[in-house]
Amino acid sequence: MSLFFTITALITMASAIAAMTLRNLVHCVLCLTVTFAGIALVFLQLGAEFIGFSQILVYIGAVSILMLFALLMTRGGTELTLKRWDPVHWITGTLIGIAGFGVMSFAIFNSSLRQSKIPEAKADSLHALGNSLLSQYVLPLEVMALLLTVALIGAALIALPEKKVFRRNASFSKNQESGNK
Amino acid sequence: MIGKGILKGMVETARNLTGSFHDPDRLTTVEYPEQKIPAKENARNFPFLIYDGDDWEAGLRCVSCQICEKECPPQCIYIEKDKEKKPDFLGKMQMQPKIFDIDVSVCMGCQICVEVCPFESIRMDNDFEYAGSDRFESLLLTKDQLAKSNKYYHSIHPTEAQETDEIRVQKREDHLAKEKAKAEKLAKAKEEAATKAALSKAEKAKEE
Amino acid sequence: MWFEELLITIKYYLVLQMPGSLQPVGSAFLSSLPIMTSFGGLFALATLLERKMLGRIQNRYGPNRVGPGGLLQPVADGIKMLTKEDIVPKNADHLIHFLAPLGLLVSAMLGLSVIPFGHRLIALDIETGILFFFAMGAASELAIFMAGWGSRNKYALLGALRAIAQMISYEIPLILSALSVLMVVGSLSLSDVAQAQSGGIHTWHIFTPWGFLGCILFLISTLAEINRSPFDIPEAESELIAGHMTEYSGFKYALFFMAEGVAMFAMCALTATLFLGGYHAPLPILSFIPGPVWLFGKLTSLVLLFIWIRGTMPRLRADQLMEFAWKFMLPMSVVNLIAAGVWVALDGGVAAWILSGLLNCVAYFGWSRILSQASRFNPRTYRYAEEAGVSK
Amino acid sequence: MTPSPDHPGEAMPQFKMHATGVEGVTEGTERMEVSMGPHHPSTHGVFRMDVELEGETITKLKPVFGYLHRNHEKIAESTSYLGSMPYTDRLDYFNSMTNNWAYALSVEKLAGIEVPERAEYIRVITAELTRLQNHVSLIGFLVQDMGALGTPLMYAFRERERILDLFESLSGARMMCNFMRFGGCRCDVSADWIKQAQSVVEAFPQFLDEFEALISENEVLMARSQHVGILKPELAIDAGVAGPVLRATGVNYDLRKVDGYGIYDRFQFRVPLGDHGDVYDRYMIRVLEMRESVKILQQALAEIPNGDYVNPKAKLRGFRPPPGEAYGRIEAPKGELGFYLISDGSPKPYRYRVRPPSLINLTILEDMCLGQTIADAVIILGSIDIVLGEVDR
Amino acid sequence: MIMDSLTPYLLLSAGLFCTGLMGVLLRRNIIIMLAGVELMLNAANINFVAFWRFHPSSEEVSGLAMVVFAIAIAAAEAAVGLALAISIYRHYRSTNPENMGDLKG
Repeated sequence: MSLFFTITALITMASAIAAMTLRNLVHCVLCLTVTFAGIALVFLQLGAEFIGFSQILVYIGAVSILMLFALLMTRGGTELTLKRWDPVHWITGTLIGIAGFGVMSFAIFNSSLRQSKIPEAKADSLHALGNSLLSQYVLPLEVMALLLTVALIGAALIALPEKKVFRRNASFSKNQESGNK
Repeated sequence: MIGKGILKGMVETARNLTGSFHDPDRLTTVEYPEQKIPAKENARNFPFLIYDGDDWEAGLRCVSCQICEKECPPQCIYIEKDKEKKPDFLGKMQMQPKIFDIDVSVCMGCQICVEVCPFESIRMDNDFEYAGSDRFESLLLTKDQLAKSNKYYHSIHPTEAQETDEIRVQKREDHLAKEKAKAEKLAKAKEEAATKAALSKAEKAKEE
Repeated sequence: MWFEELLITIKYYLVLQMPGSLQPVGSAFLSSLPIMTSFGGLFALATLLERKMLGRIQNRYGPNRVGPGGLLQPVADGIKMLTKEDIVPKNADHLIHFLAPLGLLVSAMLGLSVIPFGHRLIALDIETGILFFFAMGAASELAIFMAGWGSRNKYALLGALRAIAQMISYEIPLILSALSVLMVVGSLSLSDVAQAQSGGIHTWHIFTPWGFLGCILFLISTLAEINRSPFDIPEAESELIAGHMTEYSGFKYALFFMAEGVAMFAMCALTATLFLGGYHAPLPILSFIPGPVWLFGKLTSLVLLFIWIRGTMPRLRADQLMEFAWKFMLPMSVVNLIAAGVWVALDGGVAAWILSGLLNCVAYFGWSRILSQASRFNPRTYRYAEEAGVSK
Repeated sequence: MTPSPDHPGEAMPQFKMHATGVEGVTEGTERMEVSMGPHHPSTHGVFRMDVELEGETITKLKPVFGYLHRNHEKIAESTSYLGSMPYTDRLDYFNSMTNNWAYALSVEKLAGIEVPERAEYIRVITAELTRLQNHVSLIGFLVQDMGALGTPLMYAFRERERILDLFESLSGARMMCNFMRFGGCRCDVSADWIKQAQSVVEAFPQFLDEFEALISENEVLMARSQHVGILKPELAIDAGVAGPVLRATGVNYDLRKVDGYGIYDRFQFRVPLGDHGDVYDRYMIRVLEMRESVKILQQALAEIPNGDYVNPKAKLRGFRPPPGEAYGRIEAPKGELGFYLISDGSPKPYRYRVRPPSLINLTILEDMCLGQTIADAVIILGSIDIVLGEVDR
Repeated sequence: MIMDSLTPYLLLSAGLFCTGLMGVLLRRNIIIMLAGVELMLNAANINFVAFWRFHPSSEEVSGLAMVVFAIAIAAAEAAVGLALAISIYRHYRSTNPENMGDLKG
C-alpha cells in the first residue's frame, strides 16, 4: 500500500464521517471541504489533473461556500436537533451504512475488476478529454450547459426575496399627509 | 460613458502626485519636532504674568485684584493675597499675590482674563509644548512659572506689547500729571497758607 | 536565458548532493524557497511603496522616520506586529480562528507556484497551471469565511460574507477574460502562454483588441478578487471596521496583510503573464536582461497602478458591486470571448484585428451607453432660488 | 405550523448583543441587530446607531446620543454673559465664528446694542470663511465615508488649513476663536490680514474646480450617493430641518435671505437648490454654496469700511442686560443656529437655550435610512453634517 | 504514489458513499442532507476516475468526461437544492424536513 494514498484515504474518510456526525453545522461543512480536498488529491494521484483542480474549484470554491451561505441564511449555525438523542434512529442508520459498505466490499472483493492491471502513464489526457467533449460528447455537453443555465436562473428565482417597504411609525410621518407646504 | 469620471479623477491624483515633489503649495507638511511654523503674532495659548525689570517678584504687575479669577469661565485661576504690600510702577503701595495658580489642564485659552485685567499684568503666551511627566503638578503653573518678563512679551507679541507699554506710559504720565497737579495744589495751598500766615503775622505785628 | 540556466544548474547541483530518497522533497523545497523569501521581502517593500505613494498622492511625505527615507519602516511594522498581544475572543472557534490566516497565506503562496518567472523557471510546471491558480483562489474564499465565522463577530461575519459573494461573482469575468487568452494560445499551461508572447512587444496579448479589453476586465476583476479599493467593501472601515479581520491582532493580523499582499503579487504576475508578455523583454535585443527582472518590473508597474486607483476612488456598495459584475463585467467578458473566437477563426491578421476590434468597441460603447441611460446615475445641473419673492 | 423550540431556526446564542444593553435577536426572523458606535470609525464622534438589519437592509434605526453631554446650557446660566462666549466655540467646534456670532446677536437683541458697520463686515467675512472651511471639510469627510481612503479629505484639509491660518492670525486660535463680542468683535482686522484673506479667497475657486474634477463626476460617487437617503421637502419642513440639508430638498430657505440679519442684504449671492434631496444633492449644494460664499467674501473684502470694530459703549465687565427675552438666529454652515435668552436683569442669563442645527437635522436620520443598506446609513449620516459637540451639548 | 490495484480506490469510494448515505438518513437538516448527496456523487466520481486510469487504452477518456458532467450537474443540483432550502426556510422558518408536513393528512 502506498503510504501517501493511505494517509489521504484515512483523512478523507475521517473528515467525511465527521462531516456527517458533528453537531455544529458549520463544522460539518468545513469538514466536508476537507473531504472534497482529499478526493481531489486522489484524483491528482490518479493523474487526472484537470478533474482534480476542477474538483477544488467547484466543490471547495463554490459548493461548500454555497452550503455555508445557506446555513447562515437559515440561521443553522448550530443544530440543536441532535439534542434529541434518538439511539434507535442512530443505530439503525449506522447499521444500514455498515451493511451497505459490507455489501459493496463483498462485491468489490469478488469482482473480476480487481485483476485489472495499471497501464503505463496516460499521455496528454487534457487534450484527449477536450477533443472527446467536443466530438463524442458534444450533445451531452450542450445539454449540460443548458441545464446549468436553467439551474442558475431557477436558483436565483427561488431564492429571490420578496420586496418590502420599510416605514417608520413616528410623528413626522403622520403629519406628512396634512402636508403644510 | 462608463469610466470617464474615474479617468478624470485619476489625472487629478496624478497631478497631485507629481505636484507634491515640486510645488510647495501642494506639499504643505511641516515636520514638526525639527521644523516649526513660526507662531502667528496673535497666537494665544495659555496666560502668563508680566513683570517689569529684572526681579520677577518685585516687578510683578499683578496686584491680586482677583477680577480674572472671578471672570474666568472654567475657573482655572486661584489667587491668594499677600499681607505685605509693595510699590507698583507708579510708586503706589499695592497688594500682591501670595499664590497665583493657573491649572492649564482646565484653562481653555479664551483670553477673557486678559481682556478684563485693568493692570495689564496677565497676557497670553504662545508656547504650546506643556507636556510633562507628572499629570498633576506639571500642569498646575504657579506664580514663579507664570512670571515672564516684559521683554519676553515684546518678543512674542510685539504690536500688542507696544500698545500695552503705551497704555502704561500714558497711565504713568496721567499719574505724574495728577501728582504734579496735586503737588502744585498742595504747594499753592501751602503758599497760600504761608502768605496767610505771613499776613496774619504782619497784621498781628501791626496791631502790636 | 543565461540567468535562468544558471539558477536551474545551481538547483540541480544542490539536489544531486542530497541522498536519493530526499531528492524530490529537496527539489520542491529549492523551487519554493526563492518564491517564499522573495515575495515575503517584496511584500514588505510594497507596503512601504504603497504608503509612500499614497502619501504623495495625498500631498504628504508618507513614512520617513525609520531608517533613511523610511526604508526600515516595514521592519518596524513587523516588529510591532510580532510583539503585539495575540487576542482571541472568548467565544471564538479557536481552531478555525487560528487556521484562517494560515489558509489564506498558503493558498496565496501556492498560486505563485505556477507562474513562470523565466524560461523554465517555474516551480510547478503542470499542464493545467491556470486552473491550479484559480483553484487556489477559490480556496482562499474558504479561509476568509473561516476568519469571519470563527471570530464570532457580526462585523467580521458580514465582511466575510461580502468578501465571498464578491469573490465568487468576480471569478466569472476573471476566468472568462483569462479564457480568451487560453483560447488563442490553446493551452492551459502558463509557460506556454508566456512562450506565445516571446517575439517582442508586438506579440504581447495586450496589443490585440481582445487582449486589451480582456486585460482591463481582468484587472478590474483582480481588484475585486483581492479586495482592493474600489472593491474593498469586505473591509470597508467606514462600515464594517475591518471586515473579517476585525477580531485579529498581532501576528495573525500581519499574516492577513501578507496574504493580501502576496495575492496581489500573484494576480499581478498572472496578469503580466497572460497579457503583458510574462518574463519576456519588450524587444528581443533586451533579452540579455534576466526574465525575472522583466516580470518583476511589469508586476511592480501593475502594483503602482493599483495604488494609484486606491488613492483616487471611493468604494462601491455591495449590491452595486454585484450589479457591476453581472451587468457590465459578465457581458463584456462574453463579448470579448467572442472577439477572441473571431481572432482564432481568422487566424490573426488584419481582418481579425478589424473584426474583433470593431466587435469590442461597439460592445463597449453601446453597452455602456445603454447602461448609463438605463441607470439613474448622471451628472446634474442645479437651479438657484429667484432673487425676488423669497418664500418659506 | 410552529417550529419546535429546539430547532435551529430559532436561536443563535452566539449572536446575542453584548455590551450595549440592547436585547438580541428578534424572535424567529433573519433580522440582526447591530450597534454601530459609539466608537465606530464613521459615526463622527461618539454617536451610536442601533440598527436592525435584514440582510444588509435597515429595517429599524435608533439614534442614541448624549455621550458628549457637557451641560452647556446650565453652565451658561451660572456664568456671566461674556463667560459663555468661549463655551459657544465648543458647541460646533468646526464653526466657532458663527457660533460666536449667533450668541452675540441674541445678546445684542436682548440688550439693544448697536453694531458698528466695520464690525458687521468683519463678522460677514469670518462667517463666510467659516462656511468655506466647514463645507470643504464636510465633503472631504463624506467622500472618506464612501471609502476614498483620505485623498479628498487631505486635499480638503489642505485648503481648510489656509483658512484656519487666517483665523489664527486674526483671533489667536485656529478653531476656538472666541472672536465676537457684544457690539462688535474682539480685535480689528489689519490691512495686511485683508490682503491675505483676499489671496486665500481668490485661490479657492481653483481648488474647488480641482476637487470637483477629482470626484464630482466619478461614477462610483454618483452611484453611491444618487437616490440614496432621499428626504422629502414636506418631511424636512415638518421636522424643522434647516441649512443645506433642507435646501437640497428644494426648499428655498436661507436665513441670510429670509432674516436679513447682519448686512447680508448688501451682497449679491444666490441660493442653490437641489431637486432630489439625496446625498449627492447635499454634496453638490455644499459645493455650490462655497462658490457663492466666495462671491460674498470678494465683495465684503473689497468694500470693508473704516471705523470702530466694536461699539465703544458696550460694557465688557459688569454687563447686565435689561430684563426681557431674545432669540437670535443665523444661517450657520450646518443650518439654523439660534440662541434663546431670558434676562432677569442680573449678570447671568435666567434661561439660556441653544437651537442646534445638528441635532434637529439628525432627528430625520431614521426616515432617510429605512430601506437603505447599512453602507448607505454611514454616508447619509455623513451628509447630514453633524458635530456631536453640538448635538449633545 | 499510485496504487497498482484498483481495490483501495473502490473501497474508499464505497466507504464515502455509505458515509454520505448515513448522513442523508440520519441528519434532520436539509442542507446537511444535501451535503450527504454531494458526498455520494463524489464517491461515484472516484470510481469513474479510477476506472479511467486503469483502462488499458490511452485514448479512452469517457471516465473523465463522465466526471466532468457529474461535477457540473452536482453543482447545478447544489445550487437549486440550496435555493430550495432557503426558500423552504423562509416559508416554514425551519430546515428540518420533518416539520414540512403541510401535505400530510
